[in-house]
Amino acid sequence: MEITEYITMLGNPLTVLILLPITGALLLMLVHWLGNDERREMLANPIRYTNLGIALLMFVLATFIGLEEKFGLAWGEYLYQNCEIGAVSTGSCTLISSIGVSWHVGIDALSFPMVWLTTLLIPISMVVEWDAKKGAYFHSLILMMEGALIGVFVSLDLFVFYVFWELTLIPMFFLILMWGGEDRRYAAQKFFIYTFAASVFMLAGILVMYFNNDASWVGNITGKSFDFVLMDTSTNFIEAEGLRSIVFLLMLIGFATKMPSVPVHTWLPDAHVQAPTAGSMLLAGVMLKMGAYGFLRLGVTLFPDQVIEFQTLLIVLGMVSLVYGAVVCLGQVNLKRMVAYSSVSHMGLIFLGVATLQPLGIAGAIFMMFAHGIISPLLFAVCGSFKHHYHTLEIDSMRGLAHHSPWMSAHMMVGWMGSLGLPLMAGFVAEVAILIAFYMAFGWWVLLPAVTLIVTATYYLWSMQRTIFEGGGEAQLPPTMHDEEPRDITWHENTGMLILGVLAVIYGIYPDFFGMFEMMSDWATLLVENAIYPPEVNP
Amino acid sequence: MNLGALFSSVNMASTLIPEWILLLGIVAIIIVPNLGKATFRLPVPGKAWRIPYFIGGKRFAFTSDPRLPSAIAAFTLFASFITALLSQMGEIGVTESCVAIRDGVARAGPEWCSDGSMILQIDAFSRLMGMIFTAALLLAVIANWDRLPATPHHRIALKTQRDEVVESRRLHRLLNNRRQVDFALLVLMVALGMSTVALSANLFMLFVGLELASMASYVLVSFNKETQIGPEAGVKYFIVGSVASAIGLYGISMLYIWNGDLSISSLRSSWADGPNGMATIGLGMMLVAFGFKVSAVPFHFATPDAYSGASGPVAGVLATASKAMGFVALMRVLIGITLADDGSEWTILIGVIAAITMTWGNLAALGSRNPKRMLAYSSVAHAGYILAGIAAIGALGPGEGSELIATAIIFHLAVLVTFKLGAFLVIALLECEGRGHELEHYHGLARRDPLIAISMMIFMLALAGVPPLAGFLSKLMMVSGIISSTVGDVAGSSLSETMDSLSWVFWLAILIFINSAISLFYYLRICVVMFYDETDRNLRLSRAPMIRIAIMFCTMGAIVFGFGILADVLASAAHDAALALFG
Amino acid sequence: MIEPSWIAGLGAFLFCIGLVGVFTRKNAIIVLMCIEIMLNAVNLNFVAGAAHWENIDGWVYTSIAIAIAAAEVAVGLAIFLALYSQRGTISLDEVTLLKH
Amino acid sequence: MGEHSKSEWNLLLPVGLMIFFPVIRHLLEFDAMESAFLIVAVPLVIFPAILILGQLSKGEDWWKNQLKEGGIVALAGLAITLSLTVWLIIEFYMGNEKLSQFEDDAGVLSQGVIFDWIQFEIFDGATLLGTSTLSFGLWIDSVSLVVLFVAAFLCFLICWFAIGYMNTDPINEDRNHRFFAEFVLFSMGMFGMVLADSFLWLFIFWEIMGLCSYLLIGFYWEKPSAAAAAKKAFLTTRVGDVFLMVGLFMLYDLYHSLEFAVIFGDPTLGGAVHGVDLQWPLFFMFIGCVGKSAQFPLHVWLPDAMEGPTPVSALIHAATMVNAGLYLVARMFPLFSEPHFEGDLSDLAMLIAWIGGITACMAAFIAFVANDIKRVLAYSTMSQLAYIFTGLGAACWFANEGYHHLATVAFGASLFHLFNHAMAKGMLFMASGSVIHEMHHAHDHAHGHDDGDHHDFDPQDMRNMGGLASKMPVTSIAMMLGSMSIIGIPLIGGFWSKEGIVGQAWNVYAHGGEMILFPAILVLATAGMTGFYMSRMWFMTFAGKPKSDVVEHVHEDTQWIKTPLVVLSIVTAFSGFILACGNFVHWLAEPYHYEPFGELLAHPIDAILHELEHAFLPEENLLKIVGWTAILLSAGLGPFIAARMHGGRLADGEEATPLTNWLISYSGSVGHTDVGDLATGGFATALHNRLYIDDAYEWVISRTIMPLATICAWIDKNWVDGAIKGIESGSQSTSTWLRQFTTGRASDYLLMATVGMLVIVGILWGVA
Repeated sequence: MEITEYITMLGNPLTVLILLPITGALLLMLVHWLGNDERREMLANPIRYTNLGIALLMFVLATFIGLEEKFGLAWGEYLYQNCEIGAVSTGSCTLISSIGVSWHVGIDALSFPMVWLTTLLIPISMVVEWDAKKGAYFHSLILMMEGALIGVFVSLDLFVFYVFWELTLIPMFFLILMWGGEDRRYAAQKFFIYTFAASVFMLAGILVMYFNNDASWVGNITGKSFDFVLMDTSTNFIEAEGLRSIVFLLMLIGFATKMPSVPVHTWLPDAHVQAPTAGSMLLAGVMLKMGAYGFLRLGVTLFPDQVIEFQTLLIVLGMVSLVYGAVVCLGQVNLKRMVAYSSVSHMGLIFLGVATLQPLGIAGAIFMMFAHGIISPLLFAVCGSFKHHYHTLEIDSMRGLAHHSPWMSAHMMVGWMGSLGLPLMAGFVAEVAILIAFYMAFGWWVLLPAVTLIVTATYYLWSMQRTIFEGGGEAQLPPTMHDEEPRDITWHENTGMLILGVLAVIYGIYPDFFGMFEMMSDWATLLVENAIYPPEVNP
Repeated sequence: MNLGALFSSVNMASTLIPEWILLLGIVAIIIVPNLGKATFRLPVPGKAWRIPYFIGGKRFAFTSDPRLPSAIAAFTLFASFITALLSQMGEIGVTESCVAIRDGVARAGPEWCSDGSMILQIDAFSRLMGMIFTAALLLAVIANWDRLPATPHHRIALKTQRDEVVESRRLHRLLNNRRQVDFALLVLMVALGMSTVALSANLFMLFVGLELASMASYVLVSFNKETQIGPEAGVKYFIVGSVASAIGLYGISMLYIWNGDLSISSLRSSWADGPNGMATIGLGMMLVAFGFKVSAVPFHFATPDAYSGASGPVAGVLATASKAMGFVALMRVLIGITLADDGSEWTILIGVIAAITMTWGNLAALGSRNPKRMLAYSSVAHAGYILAGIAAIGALGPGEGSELIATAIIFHLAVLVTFKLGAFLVIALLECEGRGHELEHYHGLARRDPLIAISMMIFMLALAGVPPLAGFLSKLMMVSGIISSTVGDVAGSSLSETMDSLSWVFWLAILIFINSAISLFYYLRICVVMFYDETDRNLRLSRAPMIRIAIMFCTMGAIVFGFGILADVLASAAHDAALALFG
Repeated sequence: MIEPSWIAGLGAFLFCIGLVGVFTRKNAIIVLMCIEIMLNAVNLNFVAGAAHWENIDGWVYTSIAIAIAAAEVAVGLAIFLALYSQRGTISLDEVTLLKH
Repeated sequence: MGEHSKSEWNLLLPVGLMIFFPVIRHLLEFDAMESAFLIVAVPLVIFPAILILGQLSKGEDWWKNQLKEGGIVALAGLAITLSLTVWLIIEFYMGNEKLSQFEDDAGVLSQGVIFDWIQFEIFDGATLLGTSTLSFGLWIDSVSLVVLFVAAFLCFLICWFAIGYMNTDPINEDRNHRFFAEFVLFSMGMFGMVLADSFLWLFIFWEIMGLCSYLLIGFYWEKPSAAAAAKKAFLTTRVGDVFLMVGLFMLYDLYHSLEFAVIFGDPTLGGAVHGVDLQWPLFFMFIGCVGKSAQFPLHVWLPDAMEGPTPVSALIHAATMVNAGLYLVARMFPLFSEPHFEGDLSDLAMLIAWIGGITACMAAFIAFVANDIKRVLAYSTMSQLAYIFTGLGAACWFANEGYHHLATVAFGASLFHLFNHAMAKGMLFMASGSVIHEMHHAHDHAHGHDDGDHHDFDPQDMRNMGGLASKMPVTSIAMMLGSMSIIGIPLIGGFWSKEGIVGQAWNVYAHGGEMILFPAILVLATAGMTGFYMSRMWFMTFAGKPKSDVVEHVHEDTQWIKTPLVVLSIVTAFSGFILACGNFVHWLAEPYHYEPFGELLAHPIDAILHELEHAFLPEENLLKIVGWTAILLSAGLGPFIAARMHGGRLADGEEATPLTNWLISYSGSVGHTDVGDLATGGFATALHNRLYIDDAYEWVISRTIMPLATICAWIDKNWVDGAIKGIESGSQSTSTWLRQFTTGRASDYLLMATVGMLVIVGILWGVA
């Protein structure tokens, strides 16, 4: 292992995308910590701007990658890979080669939207919560999370994937614990333990996969490799059908919890309600997508037969999440909790989309990840501004806030409408795609998700009616305001929400903006052609 | 017995060089602090001719320095560690060699390795384990550098002026380097005993090493004899420990009656022909002794008491080096002697003990409010994980899978030194201000000292097995070994068929996962109180630079051995050791 | 000549006495004595083994075991003394500050 | 206002200039079809412009007085769209050479792809079926042109009206930009829906309209009733929309496309699609239509929607958006008329007619007792839309049963009624708005406060009006003409189309569709009921003595309000007749067979006589009887009873214009009936409560989904999450229990160890 090889490793743009924010954040925190009180005071703002600067730089980088590449890749092909398939665990890929762990990164049409979304949401969430207390740490933690999230999306080595998967928990844990609401202690612990507990099952699945992924030529201790591409390209990956099922189910536990799907969703409302605004935005915007991404990347790509075998299970999970989530939303009295459950409901559609095995459904599911990643942060930003400016999220304690906060109300309207699937907003594209495919695959069952859309509309409109509307000529302020003067959102919040709202509309009108839907659709087609119905079967 | 033969050539002498260094250190620590201006007055009348002979008298400044014994011990341990490392890398001495006693003469050299009279075996396994022991003890000594840690937390009420004088004398005595000498001496003896366990190729030899280390550690546990709980912990640990040793020794004696020879190679071949009842009982009794050392249920009860009575570093040593020693002994017996090709007799037994141990440990730790007891219970749980690995080895028989599991166990024992000992060192830091035994004492630690708090958090997360820390990698290797042992020959085209064909060991792996998740609860609680809860105590933590240095080493270790090139190096070394263990 | 098996049987008997003693007696010194009894049982076993196999190992083991037992007594009594100086008792029933 | 209303004409200059927009496009060598997308694009751009400018320059003089808080901008934009529409119509009618590249042999202009929305592959199992694109394009035929013209024309006029109506009310100050922005967005939705070339994009714009409807009904969001009404409107239509969406999915599954060109090009898809396959998709799509056009049983939102500002009611809830449902049914028409599906879809057609009949009658009944002037109009809207549904149902039935010519007539008549009704109802609402506006101002004037606070007085309640004919001559004339058109007074507006609908409904019966009998009777009866409630409204408002002192202060002077009324009055009065004579009905159904106005221009007298004969003396006896019954009921009996109950002469000294005076005199001369007993009867109470349908819905919802939601939330908290919490607390108590074994006594530890040893030895012994 030569030092130079590490330097080439750093030269890979994806590696940079992972390491830059993590090291940057750590350095900034260190710089802040080293100073005395006076220096810290002085450094607070520069550190904040540096954080934002790095985040924006990341966004620019990701955007360049998007502009540069069209992602018209063949199946199993990845861009910016740092090593060849045969060469895993050697050369620039070396990480823990003795057990077959390699630093293997790559990006394709499935991961690029997620990476871009991450780099987009991070600066926005920073801006929305620009005034956070102890911002040097707050923004640094967010930045750190960015690295971990991108790590999840671009790593092609399952060990590294899992490491980043869990690494995302730590900054989020601190964001909730240190900057959260009243009950943050419970929420942070629950969030961490619950998702960790679920992901260890996924790890068990990964390990079984690992032991069936022969890489004896590398000559390490086990003769196996964690490399995903190897698994994907090996002809007889895990021969025993039953074992494949077990692996699939184990991983499903991890992914379903992360997404989250009923009945393993209860960590989400607690985490969301207590998390700071930026935390909720990222939690809903990107972290939930990790589950769906993992499911598509590992579950569907590697175990297409199991997707067919457990189609019913997927549909039941998705359907129950969708319907039950929506109904539970209707019974919520806390605005953020309601929005959190709505995420559960929307994520249910992803399972439905995948279960169709149609490119349209799968592309719809991916677009749902993306669209929800734009819209739900907006929802949580709105909830955050309620909390920030009115100090409460109890729906029934206020009326007519549009009187004092027109901008906030406007954003609420945009977000709520986008989330309930209004056409010409991003969510609708996904819903339509998924449901069309769902009808084509399962026929009349589509009535259930369709009717749920009415429930969705109901709880959204009802909550709007009871918070920003009504109230007569004067707004009815919540008691938590005491005698404080009500005000509208700050310009930071406004900027962040505006960007998200505009993007939601742009992607509703033109889903192909920045090539998004096209690349998702291409990926889904390739998946169906090559994985679900591999060419031997396909006449 | 002629030891001179061991020095007959450079290579021969260097065979046991780390152990010789330990021995020299012990001698040095006995002699050096006693050096003083002692003189012998020549009996010449009228003349005051004095011949200095240095042993005794008013001691020199440096020999009465409280830091001296620790310095000697630390240097000794460090030298031992480095020589072991170098010889392992082939830089000095020999990488593989054996010591045998033939015709009353001790002989050394690779050619004796196949000889039946071999008593010590130098190979990758014993060297690596030796390094683990010395590293752990080295960190403990560094943490004890210039003080005996822990002003007792059960303070004596100072009612009168006289009490105060008495108390100050006590404190003075504490700072006197006599106590330090005792401490350092005991630590070195522990090191020597443990090294002997790792090296021994003979069960009785192993037992002698075990006893040496144990007895020194009994004293170390009760070292805080000024407190109410120190001696109590010592007594309990001592009594339970000696009974366990006695049972184990009885087991060994039964094996002797059965076989007539206690060398491991001889026992192995006899066992392969089929043990009789006496041998089986002997094995069971040895399991009791080693089970106590690794604190397996139901022999773990004294563990939390001993840990909470002992000072932080000592408890850390018990939880890492001492436990590792127990596992070395266990593996020597279970893997070296009794491992059968197709499922050993003890597989189910160890599997059950493992399951109970990890679950009991975790559940007990869950409600513990004393971090030291919590760590003790967590140590029990970790023993359960390793036992599960051993059970899987038993199910697998020798082979690649077993080697992997053994690699994982060795790796785990190695990295345990970083985070478990590190956690105890953080406790030691708090003990400097007489606290650390209540969860409340950790409140607001992040505000008082962020670096220590972050280190503690890293230790906790590593203990829980959160990536990318060392604890994760070790647990992952362990579980992957167990899984590999079960999924290799799984067949069945449907889910239920496959479920039936899965070996029961697979569920041990799942149980490990579930337990990891449970354990996260109490590990995370420490993190939460450090970062979340407020404290009215806004003093800075004690400076104690040496403890901090030791903690930083541990922190670094917990990170670098989890993810990256050093983890790779350590894993390879552990693999070599595992190969050596399997012969 | 006494059969080795008789010696071993005596050893087993002694061992059981010692084992029962350690958890029934409350006085630490007596417990220590019980441990000594157990170790003596071990010695008898080694002697019996040596007699049975007619090799010298057992005798060597016996003598070392005696040394170990002696060391154990020394260490044990020292710890008991420390306990007594602090708590004024060596009854195992009364030293229960550390529990749960 | 009054004095400087004259000087505000100059504000219209930019609006007037916009008329030249098509000219410029033409000079730039674009043709109408190429410019058609601008009809959607221009409002799309103007919407955010008004919103942002308005938010930024709120309260500034140039914005407030020069641009009327965005009103002028909106009007200018709508002028562009109107002029483009007219250009399109002219070119379409003239058969311009350059358009032929867009034309197919069915007389449809289409511009297939303007942009690709989403594109994907379709598989059947492992088989790749091909690539499918959901793209946006334009599709223009006679139906879309009519609806487009109605929309563009009314949008323009009502926007004009709104400048006068909205900007003079202090309650709207500083938020009119929101109104105009949403208004423009709505127009975008409407134009888009009409121009879309696929069912998907039709649906997308359909939903945009729904959003705008929601936003505009909730324009006074601080009023709880408005907020609730907005929600109700959105949700009720959403119910329909969701089913429409499902219908579209089904349709897509059949054709693998939602484009008109594909579906209408070969509805059988080469024999792969059968009529029965289409039953369910079309049924579900029809549910969407029911929701959007406020038909029974999804009609409950429309009366409440009157909470919105009156221009909104005029435009969205009377003239344009509610026609979307009709438009969609009209779009389904080619599927009904496909010969291969003959007989398969006639049940659905009958269902459409039934829904229409039931709604028509029910709404008319409720309108009998409504006192709110806008509610009367709202129920009237429902009723008239129901007429059109009945007509479309009849048309579809004919088409599906193979009576091609009759289908054409019924279809044309329905769309013709759509046109007439839209014009008349738009005007009626504006007139009612005028009344409400002036009543409101008069009330403020009379009671000396102008803060917009009038909860003690409802300016919309007709029981506060009466005798307004002399105060508001223009309004009263407009309202009279509009009412006549809706009632179907011979020769005026709606007469021509309504006659056709009623006649064709009965004609279905004559051709073997016995099931139509019930709706046919209902629509016939409703003709008379329409005569009653429309007349009642007019008489209560304009005739008789003033019923409150506020009336004294009413005067009518805002030019912004009067101009559109005048324009629409003229249109309402004459367009029906002209278009009827111009063979509009046939042209609508089959534009490529008939040349409108050709006959009329060539032989005017013959054409008019032919049409009159056709209307009053049709050859078939059934039509003759039905036609005359309808005329007698609507023009005779209904107004007569209304005049007896609510009519009366004006107060002394008041003089109405000659155009209305005859009617007031008539109402004063027919005597008086007191209906107090009837009005307090059980049926009247039920009507007042809208036949308890709203209550029933509310009851059902509050008894089913709401408790379910509460229960689910409870289950989630206590069971699903409770299980997790249970694990936690269970572990904690297990922990406490386990730790009790660590008693602290060494003897116990040793006992355990001994037991452990025995167990170990035992197990090993047993295994070995």
